[in-house]
Amino acid sequence: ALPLSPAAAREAVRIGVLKFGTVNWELDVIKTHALDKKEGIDVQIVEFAGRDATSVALLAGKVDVIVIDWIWVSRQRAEGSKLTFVPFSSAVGALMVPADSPVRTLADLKGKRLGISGGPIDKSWLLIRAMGLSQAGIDLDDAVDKVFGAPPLLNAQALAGRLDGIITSWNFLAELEARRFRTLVSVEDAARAIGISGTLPLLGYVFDEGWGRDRRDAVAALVRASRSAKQILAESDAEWDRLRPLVKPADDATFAALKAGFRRGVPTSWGQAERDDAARAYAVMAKLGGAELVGRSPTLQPGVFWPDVTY
Amino acid sequence: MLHRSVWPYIASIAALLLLWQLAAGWVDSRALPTPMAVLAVLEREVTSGALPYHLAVTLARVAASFFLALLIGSAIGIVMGRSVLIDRLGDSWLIVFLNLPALVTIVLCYVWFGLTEAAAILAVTINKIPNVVVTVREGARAISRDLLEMAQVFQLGRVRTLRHVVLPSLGPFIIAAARSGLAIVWKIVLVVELLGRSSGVGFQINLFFQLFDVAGILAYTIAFVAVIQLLELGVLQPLERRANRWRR
Amino acid sequence: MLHRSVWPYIASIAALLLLWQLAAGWVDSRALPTPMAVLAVLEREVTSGALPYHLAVTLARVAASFFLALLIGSAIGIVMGRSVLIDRLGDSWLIVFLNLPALVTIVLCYVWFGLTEAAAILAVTINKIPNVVVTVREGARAISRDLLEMAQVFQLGRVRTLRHVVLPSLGPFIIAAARSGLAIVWKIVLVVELLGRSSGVGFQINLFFQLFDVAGILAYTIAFVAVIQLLELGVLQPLERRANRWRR
Amino acid sequence: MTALVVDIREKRYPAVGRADAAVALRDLRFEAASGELLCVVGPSGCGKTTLLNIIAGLDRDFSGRMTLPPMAKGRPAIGYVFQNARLLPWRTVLENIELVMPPSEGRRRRALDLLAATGLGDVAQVYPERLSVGMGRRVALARAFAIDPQLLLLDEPFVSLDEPTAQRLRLLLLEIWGRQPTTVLFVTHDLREAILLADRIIVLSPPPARVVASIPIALPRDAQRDAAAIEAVRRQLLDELGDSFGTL
Amino acid sequence: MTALVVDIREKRYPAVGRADAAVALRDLRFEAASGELLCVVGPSGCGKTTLLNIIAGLDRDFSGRMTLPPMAKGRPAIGYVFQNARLLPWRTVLENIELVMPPSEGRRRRALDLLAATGLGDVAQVYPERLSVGMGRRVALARAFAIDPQLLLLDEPFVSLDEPTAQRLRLLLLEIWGRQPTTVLFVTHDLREAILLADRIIVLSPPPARVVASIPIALPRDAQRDAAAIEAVRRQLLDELGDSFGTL
Ligand SMILES: Nc1ncnc2c1ncn2[C@@H]1O[C@H](COP(=O)(O)OP(=O)(O)OP(=O)(O)O)[C@@H](O)[C@H]1O
Ligand SMILES: Nc1ncnc2c1ncn2[C@@H]1O[C@H](COP(=O)(O)OP(=O)(O)OP(=O)(O)O)[C@@H](O)[C@H]1O
Ligand SMILES: [Mg+2]
Ligand SMILES: [Mg+2]
Repeated sequence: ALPLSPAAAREAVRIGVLKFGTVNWELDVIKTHALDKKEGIDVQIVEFAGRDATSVALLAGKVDVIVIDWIWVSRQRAEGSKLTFVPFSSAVGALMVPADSPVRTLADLKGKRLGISGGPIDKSWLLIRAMGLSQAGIDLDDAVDKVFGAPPLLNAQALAGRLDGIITSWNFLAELEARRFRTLVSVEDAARAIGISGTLPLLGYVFDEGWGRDRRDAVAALVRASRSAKQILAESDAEWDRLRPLVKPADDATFAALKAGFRRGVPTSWGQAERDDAARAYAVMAKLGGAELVGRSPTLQPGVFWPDVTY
Repeated sequence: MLHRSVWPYIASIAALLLLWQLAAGWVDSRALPTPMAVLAVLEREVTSGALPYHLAVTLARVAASFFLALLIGSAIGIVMGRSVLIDRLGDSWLIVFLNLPALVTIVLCYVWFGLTEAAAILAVTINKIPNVVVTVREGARAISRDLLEMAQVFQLGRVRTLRHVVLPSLGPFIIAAARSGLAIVWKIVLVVELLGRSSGVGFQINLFFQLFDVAGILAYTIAFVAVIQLLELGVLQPLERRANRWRR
Repeated sequence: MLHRSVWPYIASIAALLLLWQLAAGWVDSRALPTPMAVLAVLEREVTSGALPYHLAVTLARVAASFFLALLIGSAIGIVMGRSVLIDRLGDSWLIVFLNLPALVTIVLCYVWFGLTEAAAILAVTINKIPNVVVTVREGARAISRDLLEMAQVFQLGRVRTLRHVVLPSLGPFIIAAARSGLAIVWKIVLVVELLGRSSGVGFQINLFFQLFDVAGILAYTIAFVAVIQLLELGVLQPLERRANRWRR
Repeated sequence: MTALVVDIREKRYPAVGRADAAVALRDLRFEAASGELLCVVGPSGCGKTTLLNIIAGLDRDFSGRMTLPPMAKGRPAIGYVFQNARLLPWRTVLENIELVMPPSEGRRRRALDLLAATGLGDVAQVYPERLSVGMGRRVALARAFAIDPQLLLLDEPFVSLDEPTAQRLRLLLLEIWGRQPTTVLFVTHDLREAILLADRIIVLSPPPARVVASIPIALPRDAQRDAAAIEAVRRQLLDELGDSFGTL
Repeated sequence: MTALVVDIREKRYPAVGRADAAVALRDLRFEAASGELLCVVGPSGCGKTTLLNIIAGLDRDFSGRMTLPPMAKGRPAIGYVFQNARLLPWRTVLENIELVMPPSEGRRRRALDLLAATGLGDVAQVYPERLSVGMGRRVALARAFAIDPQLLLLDEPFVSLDEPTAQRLRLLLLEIWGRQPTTVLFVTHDLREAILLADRIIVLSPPPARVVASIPIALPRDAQRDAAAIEAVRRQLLDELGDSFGTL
């Protein structure tokens, strides 16, 4: 028998998250139900106040895992940081307009004031641009009056009626949805329009390749724990009620929208087809986003996706 | 006397609150909650213990960086203000460090020294020092030559000249650097906490920002401002009065 | 003369570059690229026209807010420094605005006035004014009573007293406020651009930061610092020398 | 006609730090006729400068009353030669003088004439910190003369000047005084000088100062008062007033 | 024994702004024996203060040479009564004096004694800006005496003092000078004072200053020099030197 107690032997996995972010909901479920212990790891949550803070923390070695998109991972690999990715969520953003807006199609947006969170290299924005190009034949980049800004500010602007449309991530959209905004195009639509499956996970747990190679079991355990947590969240409304203080919704409608959005975003499959989709999407976004987005690598770098995990 | 000196303060704070109430009533938006709403949040956060904890952490960081920056910055400022050669040599470095975005220093400190408390404080200090240098340097340039010559003739030596001639002459400049410095340090600490700490007012404020909870942001801001206000009335102003009592 | 005054600058900038190169070689991390790597990015961004465009936008914002803040802040500072009553009345407001996090002002300005240029400049100006006030107020308190009395006896009147007695006395304080003010304004502009503008160095730096491209961040920083350095050598220092030529 | 009524019950400087309050003047009363040239003498620190400041309107914090005759445009033009020169260090000698003069065609001419008359023709473009003490004093004198004052206050204007220069300036004073009706208050420690110039000498007591004697000088002014006559009056005064005037 | 050799070829102040360069001293040579009391007289602005500054070692920017005898510990202790008082405004009168004295048991006692001797016993705790000009001058005098100087430089120390006070201080100077071998350089415009005090009078020319006469005063010192004797010497000097000393 080993001299170490099982608890001490459990591999610690430090995950850097936004305190009120969606990842933390899942991690909270993992911790509450001791899913990590069941899988033989010890998930340690390190909370931050900004998304950028989590990437600084990963690069400074303060955490082992963060949640971010694979385009970023590819770029970092090209620059020499061998990071790698397993899926977390396929929930994406959308382009929303006020319910009574005359805007019906992308082409109607011409000359309108469009809020875009995340800046000119935001993935949702790039995919919707690609859709505009392929379907309506307009480049939104030239056609609309772009307003880049921080997501909370853009939401406030949209609610104040200062924007004709807004592209932002799904968790910020929930509030708009609850306040009589409608979806003009979702990013899933946009992806499908350029021939990519709508359930492609964009966000994932990201960690250093070397770290993962030394802890293959721990990574696998994390993925299993994550999927168990998603299972619980998909099925149990009671679990959501428990989580409510962490979700901090403005009202019940927003809460419902957030719940639905999360459930919609649970990745269902992660195999070669999805990886090929990703490579194609990357090529499209690389063309639109240019070097600003992808740095020196016009194609998806090999090794971006952690090979061990498929489902 | 106490009565006379405290009265205008109370009046002006009351006016500020009134203005706030009116503005909040007028715009009636989530972006500017009423004083009462903020007070409710303040009470909630104080009772939960969150505010005292985060405030204490932030105050400790502010204090440490502030004193370090003031000490080092004043020393460099005096030397640069009194020696033309060192001033020339150091000036371009000063301008570089003065204009380095806080982001750059903070990220570099974090990446090099890890997400540690020391790195955070170092980052703030590096950010703040150049501002102190610039202010104190102007002061050092303006020191009365008459008095320096007196100190030289009477052979006061470096230490006593510093203590009795240079530092008192710098008084107003150091006070200015300290006052606005405290505010700047606090603002940089907010960024430092946003980028890599899991505690502190900056951490909290940014969380509230994600949720667009302006009441929460204001509650924490007010708590900090209240502490500074107390420091002003209880420490800085008496000190300043003492330091200025020689004035005609 | 030119030779003598420019030489130490060149030497010290060379030393700074050398130190940077050594540090970059030593840590060998993406967090600190070498000067050459940054230069390459700089060249790319200049050729593409992106850097000149964003830099110009940012400089315009910095200039507008800087002059507004300096003007309004000096006026308030002089009044507060010379009138005990107004000082008492205004002091708590000053402390509140001094310590209001940039985030709060920026968010409120954007929310009220929309994501517009005017809102951005207003936010920066409001953020910066209290710092100017604090510095200039100390200067106003330290104005020689002898000279003010002279102005009073000889009935110079308000305007000429301001121009010939008050402003020259404030010289070092205003210079200090301007130098460190320029740097602070630039840093606040970065935040303002980050939160709600679609152009400018802050906007770019934030993009680079999202991608963790430190070379890009440094390239833009250096471009701005170079502009400030030129301003220093070409405008501020000659002005300062002129303003100080009366000194013994 | 009475140009000036001084009736001060008490002038007290408040206590500061460990220093006690000081009563500088008590029950000090005198009047001056329009066009009278009054010399004020009294021991060092007795309150002469305090008295002049009160008359100049710089110090209103006393009990009692002080009245100047109302003039067509407000108060009479007052020329004050302070005990220290109080020149604006950042303005040249010429600028310092022009500054107090009402703007007019011949202003520069008149300022230059006055500088020439005070022996400062060469230093019109010099900044005051580069003058010798005696030269600075003469600039202050020229400045006070430049406004054609109705009331001229002089606080030991001729100390730090060599005898020939002092004598020349005394005559200049008499000339300017004779040209238009100017009431002059002249503080001096030099009894010979007082006798040379005064219509009347006012003798103050040690602090708290009051008037101990008011001595009309009966010497005719048309024939210049000569050394022997002055010496005679001086003897007589010393005999009358005891040795409070010393013996040299 | 020679205490001081002054041999200045030229002392020139550089041109600034629109003011020309000024030659203050040219070919100025004299020596002082150890323990000698030398009075320096000369017209206003001729270069007396410039000369004292050079001797005090404050100004090394001249051509020629100036030597003080080497002492056991470096240069001799120099007491300098500047033409303006140069007291530290933020230190009380007593602190100003104690500051220049080497720390020792009886320091405070001695400082208080000196204050009493200069008639300032009451104002030991007062800040200098609250003194009258004459009182400030006396503090400066007490400070120079307090260090038991080997070389004492006095730049018109007794102006702005009433005759009895000045006379008391002259005697105090003689007493201190007699107590230990002190070389004294005494600048004055008052020929009577010079004759009363001096072993020798050095007369300087108008600028650029050089020595035009060096006149030993033969009056015996033991019997106090009385007014009549002084007046006699003065007549004689005036006859010899022409009217460059005026007539009063
Ligand atoms: N601002 C002040 N605060 C406190 N005390 C003062 C102030 N100014 C003057 N005094 C005191 O008042 C008295 C009179 O001072 P004042 O300057 O009027 O004397 P004075 O007659 O002009 O002397 P002097 O001949 O030396 O110039 C002095 O004892 C001085 O210490
Ligand atoms: N810092 C300076 N820069 C330029 N010129 C100066 C400076 N100091 C003095 N001078 C000039 O040098 C000359 C001599 O000045 P100094 O002060 O030595 O005269 P002084 O004999 O002491 O006169 P006073 O009796 O008036 O005190 C003057 O003409 C003066 O204008
Ligand atoms: Mg006086
Ligand atoms: Mg002099």
